[in-house]
Amino acid sequence: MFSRILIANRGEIAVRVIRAAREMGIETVAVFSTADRDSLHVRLADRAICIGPPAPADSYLNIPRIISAAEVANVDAIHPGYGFLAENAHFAEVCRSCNIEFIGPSVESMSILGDKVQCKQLAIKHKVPVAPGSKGKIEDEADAVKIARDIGYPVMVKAAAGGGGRGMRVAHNDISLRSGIKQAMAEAQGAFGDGTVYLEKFLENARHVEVQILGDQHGNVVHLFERDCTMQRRHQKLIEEAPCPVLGNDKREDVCKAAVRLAKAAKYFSAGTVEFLMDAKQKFYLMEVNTRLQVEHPVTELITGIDIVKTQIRIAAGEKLPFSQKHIKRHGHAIETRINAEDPDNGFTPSPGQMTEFEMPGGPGVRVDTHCYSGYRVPPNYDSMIAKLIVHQPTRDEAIATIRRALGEFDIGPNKTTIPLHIRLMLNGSFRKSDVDIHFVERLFGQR
Amino acid sequence: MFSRILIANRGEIAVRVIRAAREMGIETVAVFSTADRDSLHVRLADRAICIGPPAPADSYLNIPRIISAAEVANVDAIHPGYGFLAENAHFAEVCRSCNIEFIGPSVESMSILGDKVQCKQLAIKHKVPVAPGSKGKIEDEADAVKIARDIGYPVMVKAAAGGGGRGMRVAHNDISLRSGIKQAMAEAQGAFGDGTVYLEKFLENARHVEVQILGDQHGNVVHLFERDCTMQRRHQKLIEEAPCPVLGNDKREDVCKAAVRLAKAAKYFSAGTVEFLMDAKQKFYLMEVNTRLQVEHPVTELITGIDIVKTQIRIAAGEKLPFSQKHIKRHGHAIETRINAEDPDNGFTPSPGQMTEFEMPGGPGVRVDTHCYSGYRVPPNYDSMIAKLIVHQPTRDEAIATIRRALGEFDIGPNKTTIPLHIRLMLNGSFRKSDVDIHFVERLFGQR
Amino acid sequence: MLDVKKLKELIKLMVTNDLTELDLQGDGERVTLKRGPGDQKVHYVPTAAPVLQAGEPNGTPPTNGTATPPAVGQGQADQEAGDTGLEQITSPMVGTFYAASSPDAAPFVTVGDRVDPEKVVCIIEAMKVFNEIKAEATGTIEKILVQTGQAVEFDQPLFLVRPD
Amino acid sequence: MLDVKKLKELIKLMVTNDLTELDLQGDGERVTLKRGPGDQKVHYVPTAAPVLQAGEPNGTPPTNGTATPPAVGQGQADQEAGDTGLEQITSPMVGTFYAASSPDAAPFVTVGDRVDPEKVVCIIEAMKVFNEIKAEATGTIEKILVQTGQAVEFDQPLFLVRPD
Repeated sequence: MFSRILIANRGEIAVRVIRAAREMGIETVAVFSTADRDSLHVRLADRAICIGPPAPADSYLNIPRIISAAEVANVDAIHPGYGFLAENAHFAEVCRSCNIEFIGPSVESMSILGDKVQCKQLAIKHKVPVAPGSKGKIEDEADAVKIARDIGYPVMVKAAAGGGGRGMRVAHNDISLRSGIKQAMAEAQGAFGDGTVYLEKFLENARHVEVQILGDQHGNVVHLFERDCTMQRRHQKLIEEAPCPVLGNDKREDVCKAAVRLAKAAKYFSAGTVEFLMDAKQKFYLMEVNTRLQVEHPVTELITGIDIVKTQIRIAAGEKLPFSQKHIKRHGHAIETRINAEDPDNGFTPSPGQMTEFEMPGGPGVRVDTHCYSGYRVPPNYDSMIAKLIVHQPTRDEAIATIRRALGEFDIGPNKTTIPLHIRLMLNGSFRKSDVDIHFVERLFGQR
Repeated sequence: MFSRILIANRGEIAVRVIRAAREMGIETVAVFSTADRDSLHVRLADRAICIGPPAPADSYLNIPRIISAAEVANVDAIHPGYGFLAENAHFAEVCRSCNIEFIGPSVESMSILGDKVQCKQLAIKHKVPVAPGSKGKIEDEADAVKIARDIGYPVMVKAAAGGGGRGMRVAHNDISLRSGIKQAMAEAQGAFGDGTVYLEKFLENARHVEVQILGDQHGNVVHLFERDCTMQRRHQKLIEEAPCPVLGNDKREDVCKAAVRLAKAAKYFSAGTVEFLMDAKQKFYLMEVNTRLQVEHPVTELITGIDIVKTQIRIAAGEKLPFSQKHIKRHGHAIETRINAEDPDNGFTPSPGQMTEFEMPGGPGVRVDTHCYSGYRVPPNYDSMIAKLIVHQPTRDEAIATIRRALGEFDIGPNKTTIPLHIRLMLNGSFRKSDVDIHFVERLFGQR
Repeated sequence: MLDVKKLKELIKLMVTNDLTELDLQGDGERVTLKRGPGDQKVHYVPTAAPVLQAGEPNGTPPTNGTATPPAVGQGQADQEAGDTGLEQITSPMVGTFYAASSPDAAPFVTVGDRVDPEKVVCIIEAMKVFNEIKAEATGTIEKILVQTGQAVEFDQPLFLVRPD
Repeated sequence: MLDVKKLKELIKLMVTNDLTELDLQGDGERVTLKRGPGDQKVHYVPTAAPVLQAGEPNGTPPTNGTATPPAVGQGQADQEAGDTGLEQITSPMVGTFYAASSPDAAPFVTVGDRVDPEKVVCIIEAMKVFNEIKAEATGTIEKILVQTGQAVEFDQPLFLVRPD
């Protein structure tokens, strides 16, 4: 096992990894930008090293600076968290070439699954359900129009290297398809340095359902069941839960097994997530694979009792998975809400600055993952998530009652937060029945 | 179901009951003394009523004032928490005579189990293991000496109405027995208004193991397994855990079944705890029955997934237990530490006053039950517990690692707390092996 | 200029060091500290400082141990008492306030009435018992703060009295 | 100046900390805090301002957005720089500090040396690359704050320079 690791991240996920490492008896080294000097991850780590100014390119995204810190601190491994360098295969390669283990999958798995076109071809080969569309990348517009007419409009143009909604265009006819391809290519080239795009049937009224995967370096892969992340706004997840409230057990087993097949096909190890869209008939369509820890991993931890971060570290150290599929059981229902320092009544404008008040909820069934505390100054330089509230109860109704109660116990100010929005969503009849799709939140805001 | 309840208590347990009620959709009314105006239970309740000055006799122990508040607020029921009036059968009687349900057992159960002599006789009748001793109360000293010689010294003189170590005397010979009886009688008369005492074999090197009971008003009684509360100091529990780390499954079943037999014999309903001493051979001896919610109930909630407070409220409203014995399963290991505002390096002197710093731990496996917050002023008028930290993990070793990590995350000041003591205990080799008895902590302090 | 965090730090210094005064000035660098129990007498000094007045109604219990009045209606009563040197008659218990002995009887007192310590000013009903509340002050009733039938809590101000 | 939000915060601070007076003035930077039931009169006692000095090193980053130096050795460096008008040469990266180009070479600079902005003052090794660090200041080396072989982080003060 490692004796010392560096966490190449900030915020709540840096705190999460430090907690896991500490409980395993592993020393922790935090890195931070000058904007994060007072953050909790700096305070909780055994050692903290300032690596640069606030701009991510000069700090959390700066590979030489992070590697320098790792060498100065003499660590055995680096945990990348999520975001920043977590899905950067080059970073993983640099780490390993410096004899520092990257706590994540192999460079090969990251590369093949990170390219959506290659990933989709692998999926098709292993009978993982995908949306109808182009076999591979789009070579020319005429081809694209032919395929689009074949599968039927609306269709979606997607970037092979894409993610987070960038490089995506919906087209309802030939004209919008032609212009959409040009726009998506340009956007993808600009954002990812790779203008490759492909075509897929656009699914309306779909839900977002994803399967948590864990694999070791000895060829064992298991799933930890699914999460439902249908409650989104502009491709940003707001609420995640497990299990999916509407999914039948047969369909659950099918999709979970499909995810394991894909992971095995990619020789995947570490934690990963296979994301699907699910239509009203509970048919699944592969969306993408996230080759990293997810923000919403705690809901799965709560229903399975498995610590995903500790397992990830054990896998990176070469250990075998300590459980097989048949030992993994689900218990109850878990829901997570992401609390952002944003004003939901004012176009979700960020609300950074010092929180003179920051009191968290507690009591039964409540978990809070945060890097904040009373007096913490939210820097304007990074994403605005300040806390995750996760609850676990025997049933979904009880979980909603608990999260509603816990949301009301937060006392945060003067910053605005998305807590009032979450309280409203918890009281919403459609959400309570889980009669929602991925556009539900946006429609709700459109109506208001 | 009740639509509004009053919580006749303060501190973390008032907060705990308010949280349960809120999640059940029940309105809450807090009562408070002038010393508790800024306490969290006042802030969280739907309504809060000041009932008197700081002295408990004029506020939290004052039945007319509490009943007046209940009538003014028009509540359906009163939850007494623990301590104060929770085991006061007269209070339960007054509540019910005012058409306000007392969330607890019947007056008859409280009376019979609250009298240790009657309780012991009932236990003997139902084959619940008890320590050898006098059949009932001691009539005269000569009798007592005869019994003591019979069962062998050391023996213990105990008050029938006793609790918390008061009215107890250990005797190692005839002389100390004679004087012990006189002292215990006087102390019991003074403390409880009842000088009745009885005699029991004094057990050395025993552990404290107790069984959580839940019964409804329809004759159903189940157990929620045991808790080990061996880590005590002067009869005050410091650390509680479940399951008991050394108990075999056969013995576990025996003692849990015995507890259920006793509860059924007393026609018990609501939550209750049957406390035993366990000797080195895992033989059990009934100590007493607590006819109320315990401070340490969360460890049982975490390993069983059952919310004891909500269940208590449902039982009081006349509902049947929503589960039978065979549905109740144990998962993993839970540990609780009681955090007191006391200076463990200075004779445990209380450390009241304003906490300018109060930051709680969070993350996976951690539950905090507290009525404190950053800026809260700990009043000098009540007991010094400021928080309970409870953790849940698959194994005891992992639970110790988590509680150790979480204890380190507390940031409380300038008040002194027992956190450094708990950290020391978590690192102690004997505790880690659970090679302890109820005098372990005192011996540890004697050595220092 | 000054941010709140700096202020908090200064306040913390005051609290932990039991300072009673701290004066800090800018570029000319000036600090004034005062410490120890000052004059124990409470002055109700009418002042234009909105901070002081707004702060008091939610105030924490004074360090000398006397109980503060309850939150309900307390602010107004405090302020009035503070502004004009009035005394309060507070409720000694939780219950229901009655201004008169029966619905058709005259109230025990009205504004302008003189009271002495033994004068009954109202009834508080608690647990079906009607408790006569005495003025325990000498002076003139200036204001009645609660209405018949209203629930009152311990220490809640009921009347304001102008002492002789 | 003060907005309501800030005012509320101040009031809350007063309430929770039992302050009885708070005087806050604008750009000239002035704070007066009073606590406890003291004499209302404000006294100004000239002192050597220990509170200000002790308070500042732990201060929050200034609101103008400039980066504060790191915690390691920061208090001392700050204080010295502040006290005497010295400038800092800080590390632009994480790495290992070397005062000379090789173990047997003379150090790039020693105390008392004059430097100009282009003068190389040390080497920082990061990822096997030896980076020459320039003074970026003009003046005389007054103090060297780190030793050869020591790990330094971004923005850590390395030298104090007395500007011309």
